[in-house]
Amino acid sequence: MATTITKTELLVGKRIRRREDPRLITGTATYVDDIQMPGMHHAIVLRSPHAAAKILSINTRAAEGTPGVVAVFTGKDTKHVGPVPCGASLPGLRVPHHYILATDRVYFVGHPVAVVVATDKYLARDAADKIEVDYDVLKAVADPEKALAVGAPAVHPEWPDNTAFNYHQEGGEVDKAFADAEVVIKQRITSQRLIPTAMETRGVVAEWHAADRQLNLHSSTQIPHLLRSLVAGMLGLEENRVRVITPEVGGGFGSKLNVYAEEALMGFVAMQIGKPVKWIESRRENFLCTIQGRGHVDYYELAAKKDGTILAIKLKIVQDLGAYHQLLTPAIPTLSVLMMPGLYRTKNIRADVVGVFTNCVPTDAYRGAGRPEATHGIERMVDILADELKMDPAEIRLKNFVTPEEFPYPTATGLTYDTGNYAAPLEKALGIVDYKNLLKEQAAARQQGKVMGIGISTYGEICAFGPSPATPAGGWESATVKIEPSGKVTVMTGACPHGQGEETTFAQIAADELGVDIDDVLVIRGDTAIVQYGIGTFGSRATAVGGAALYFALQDLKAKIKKFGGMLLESDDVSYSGGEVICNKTGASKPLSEIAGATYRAMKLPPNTEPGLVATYFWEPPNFTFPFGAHIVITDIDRDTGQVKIRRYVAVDDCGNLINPLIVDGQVHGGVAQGVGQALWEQAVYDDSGQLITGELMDYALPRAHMMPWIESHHTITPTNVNPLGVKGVGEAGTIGASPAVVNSVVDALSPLGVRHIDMPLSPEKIWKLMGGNN
Amino acid sequence: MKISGTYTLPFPRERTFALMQDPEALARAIPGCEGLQHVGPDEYKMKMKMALASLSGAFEGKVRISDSVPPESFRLIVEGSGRIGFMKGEGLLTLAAVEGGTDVSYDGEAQVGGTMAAVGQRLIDGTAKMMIKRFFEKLAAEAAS
Amino acid sequence: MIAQAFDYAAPKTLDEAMTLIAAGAKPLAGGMSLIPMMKLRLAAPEQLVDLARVKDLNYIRESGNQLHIGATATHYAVESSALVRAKCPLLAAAAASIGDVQVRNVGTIGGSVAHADPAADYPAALQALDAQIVIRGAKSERTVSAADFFVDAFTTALETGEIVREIVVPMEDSSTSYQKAPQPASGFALVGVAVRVRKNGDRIASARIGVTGLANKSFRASAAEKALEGTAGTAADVQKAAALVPQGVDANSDLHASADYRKHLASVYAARALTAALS
Amino acid sequence: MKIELTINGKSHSHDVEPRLLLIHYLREAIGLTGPHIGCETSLCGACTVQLDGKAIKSCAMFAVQADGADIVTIEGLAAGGELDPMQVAFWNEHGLQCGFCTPGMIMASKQILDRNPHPSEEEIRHGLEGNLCRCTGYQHIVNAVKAAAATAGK
Repeated sequence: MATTITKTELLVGKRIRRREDPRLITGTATYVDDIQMPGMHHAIVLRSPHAAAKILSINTRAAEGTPGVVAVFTGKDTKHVGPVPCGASLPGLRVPHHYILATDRVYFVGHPVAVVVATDKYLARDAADKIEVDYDVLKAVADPEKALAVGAPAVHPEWPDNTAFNYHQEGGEVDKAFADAEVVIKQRITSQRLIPTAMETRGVVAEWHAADRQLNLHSSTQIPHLLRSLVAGMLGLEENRVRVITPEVGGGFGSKLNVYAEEALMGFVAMQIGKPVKWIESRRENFLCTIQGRGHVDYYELAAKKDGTILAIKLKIVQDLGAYHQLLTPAIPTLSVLMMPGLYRTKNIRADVVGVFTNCVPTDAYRGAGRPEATHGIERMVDILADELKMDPAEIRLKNFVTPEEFPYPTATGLTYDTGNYAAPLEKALGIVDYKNLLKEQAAARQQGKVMGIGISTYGEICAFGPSPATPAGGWESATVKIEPSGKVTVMTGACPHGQGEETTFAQIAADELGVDIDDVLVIRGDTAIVQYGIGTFGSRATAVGGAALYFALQDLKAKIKKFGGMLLESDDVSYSGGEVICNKTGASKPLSEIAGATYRAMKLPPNTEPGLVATYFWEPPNFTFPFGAHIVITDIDRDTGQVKIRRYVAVDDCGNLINPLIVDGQVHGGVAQGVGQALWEQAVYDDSGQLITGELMDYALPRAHMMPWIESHHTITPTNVNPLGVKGVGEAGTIGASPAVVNSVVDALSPLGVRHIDMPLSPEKIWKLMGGNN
Repeated sequence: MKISGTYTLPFPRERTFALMQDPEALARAIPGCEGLQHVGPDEYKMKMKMALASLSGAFEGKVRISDSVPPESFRLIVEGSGRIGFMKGEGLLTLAAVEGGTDVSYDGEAQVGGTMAAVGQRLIDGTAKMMIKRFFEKLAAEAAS
Repeated sequence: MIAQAFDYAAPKTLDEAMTLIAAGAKPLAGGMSLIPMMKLRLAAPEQLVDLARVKDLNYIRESGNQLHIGATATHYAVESSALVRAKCPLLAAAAASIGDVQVRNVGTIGGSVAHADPAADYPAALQALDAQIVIRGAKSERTVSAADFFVDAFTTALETGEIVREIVVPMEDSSTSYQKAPQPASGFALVGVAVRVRKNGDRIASARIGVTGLANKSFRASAAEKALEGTAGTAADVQKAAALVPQGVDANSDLHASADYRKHLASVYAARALTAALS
Repeated sequence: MKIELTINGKSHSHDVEPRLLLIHYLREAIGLTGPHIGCETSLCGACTVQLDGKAIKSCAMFAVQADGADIVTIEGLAAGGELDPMQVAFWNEHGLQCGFCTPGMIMASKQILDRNPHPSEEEIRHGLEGNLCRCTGYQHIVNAVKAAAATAGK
């Protein structure tokens, strides 16, 4: 629970309760669906029920005649609007033109076909039912490996091989390493498609002020500024005539790190009807049309010596892209490639990625984005190697870890790991579970016919996205700090927190640096008309990059405060502490509020002195950060049913310094839940015709309270040297560490039966069959 | 989804085969069918009303018979679409004379799409079985006629 | 998310309600199954008759050796009723395992029974309890046993214009248990088994096993019941009987569980329920 | 149809279409946007409000069904200006992140303690079965309910 703070204490490092919570716990926060405007209209999007079809005709007459309906638009009305953008570039990448409404063909179930606009959403819904679309249904392909087979239906007729790109990356001497290897193991490992399922679906309110040529777009997004730039381009508007306002955002997990057809479409509609228009995605639409995550089929080969030394890793990734590229779709598997060495010393890496079109909704960044897939694969392979060599999984990891003295450590994939002590969290976790006795307990349990597993994962990740050369739209972040004339502090961040708590952590940083009460600090984000250009919140970057930008802005600001304080004190020798500028000679002091007031009234400023106390800093990180950790999961499997019960979940994460451990714990818990969800329950299932058969919460199993184990969250602290706060980022850590820990545990439980690998999700039926089923 | 099974009809094989090609008998037997309209050789337009618990919807579709090998086997394709989704069933029906009648074995695929597929996953298998059962029961009842 | 327009009536008496239902209106009880279907437009009744305000439908009372439960008694009312918990804990257990708290606060026994979802919890218990379903038509009433009431998936003995008015459960001194393997997404039973056993001395005098989720309708596992009756109910007896539960059943299959696995679960959960009841 | 009901202690009367969902009525006619809409299959619980003392999902009920009812939404908990102990517990224990599920989660949590003032961890988790949270992994929510129970016990 939160601790109480006395005013003189530093706040960074304290478990203080969040400043954003009062509006959230009272139900008074404003999410996009809470916005009401005079004359606001409502839009319903009609979507294709088929995964692949030609549109022969669309008859909108009956819908247009429905009371309350003001307009119905189809693809021919919106053809001139720019395509939904793909921000990633790869050599030879095939980019299909992604119209905001389908024109003559649909490519996945849920493809938007028409939009109905009415004065009332009930009427709009009624009218949508009256649109007649005549489809010529075509053969579809939903599985990426089937899509690569000769004779498979072509998702895009112009590219019959369904291949969007081939990507190759290599480091070291892979062939030689394999030739020298004493052991080679191979395994096909899948990382199933997942549905991000932010509890708030997407939504947009667009208002067009024709006289000012001003479009205001309220959107539930993680990237307001990028959205503004890109939507302006799609609609042919000047960038400064588009204002994106991000209200409260009810979760994203990457699914709102995107630019969607509906965001431009609502802008288009508002401009056409001259009235505000609201579109709120239904959960069914969210499942069908918001990006999904993962979708990997991976073929691993690992070369090693008999003593357990990993020599080389080869990986072929078949990435299910879906029918189109959304903002970052093709880039995601390249992050998997970067992450391939994990925490291990191996210098020989070869990766081949084939990006495959399927008649499904696009995949894109979902919590971890490429790194969970890689970590899952590597951590599985290390366990398989341990099994092959009859070595202990902990021992084989400790043997291969990059050691603390090797940092900064250049990897075979071209990264430079910043700082690390990889053995520390593993040893801590092993100590917490009392590993030696646990192994004895397991041996005894097996004697009694019990099925018990111990799973270890030691993950690394790439966070704090990122240096600009490695990030499609710039990897820096911005912060502005203003001291108001009363001395109150306003922070504006270019990041866009939506649950991660930066209204609190940033206020902690600002309060500490400025020596003011945290209640005097207000953090603002998410309105492009108020906040300087920024990149947004994703890739565990908000604090590690945005917080660092804030730190530097605060340093600039403190210099100004000292300068003005010195003027008031008529001294050049001053220092700033505790919210006061103090004359080092006389001990006389001026509080910040007085300095601020004087600075803005500007009565006594020397000539050529700029009034005001504002500082803005755009900080470009010199590198990514590389958090790491060790998760240990103890499972008990029901022999009769195959049901997995997680008896114990121990997470030891090292994300560098902790600004607010309470919030960090929350991030770990939530991340672990999503990783456990992938390991045990979640899976987007498409049938052969491209129908999403887990199309509602009825069939897509999310973790619920009674399904989750207690998570014992611990830390080791190895600060990064990439940013002055020493923080590495923690938003995705839990997700990345969890799935391999759970799967390793279950495979370990079943290892006496010769089981070496199981693909996720680990359904009870799958496990029951591996235990012999009815036989 | 794969569907397969066997149902015994109380008619000789020739009669059974003829019955299963008779649009009027089919119209009576296909659950919810409100009539078949001849549109081509062995092809019919169909109007259907499906009502299952509170689920209800009107479908328009077609019924097609192909690969007929009287009186041994034929292929039956039934498809329909409506506001709540669409469905398609295709299967090979094989007739074998047995004591007291004919065993009709079916082996094929059923496909469901649209909203009803999204919420009805756990029900599709059962519903398909139930509809097939009703189909054969109605056919069997033709004995009286 | 938005239903098609419909007319709505909330009569205070059963006679008024029955008149409207006879004229084609769809009865609405808790609406926990119907309303989500209407929001997705999978169901589009033209008129709803809300039974919630019909006063003489919401009760739980004891009469002689029987428990009478009105159709609009909520799952929560059943689950928390001191009377049901004392006299028919099996029914309380089945009620407590339906959906979630919010659903149990609104959903009703009559609605659930009439809906006849093949994976609903109540039917297993009602089968095991030899319950009677009192059916009310426009003019008359009739009573059908649970075994005869559930006909197929979503198909019951109810004729057009009829509703479930009351569930009657005989109360007898017996040991019971309801064990369920829930589907993780929806909470519906992959398989649920309700058992009721009565011992006479050290022998099982009668055994009732109701099964839901396995097939298109709930049913009584008669072969297993017979195998158990007259035995001492040892672990071996239980295993032998439980193995018979899925025998010959045309089991359902979906993405959450194949037919084979469901059948296996039916045996496992039957054994667990029997063991719990006999212990 | 005309309906009359009490919401957060105030009487309201409106003429509504029978198909108007209670959640839409609360959010749009009354302006109480605390209860949220997170699904259409009544599986997420974000719309949970209290109706005659019982936690219900207001997206699975038509407004006409609530005629005459006494409803409390998240906004009604701190109506007197003082936060409800459950709200305080969620705040202290960091029982929320994006906050979207929180109003429903708090209403469901209150129901747990209304019926069982000293729940075990398992009972708490069971009581939250009808509410999805994608951010917290539920652990801090469980802590919040425990803390609220402990506060009430003092």
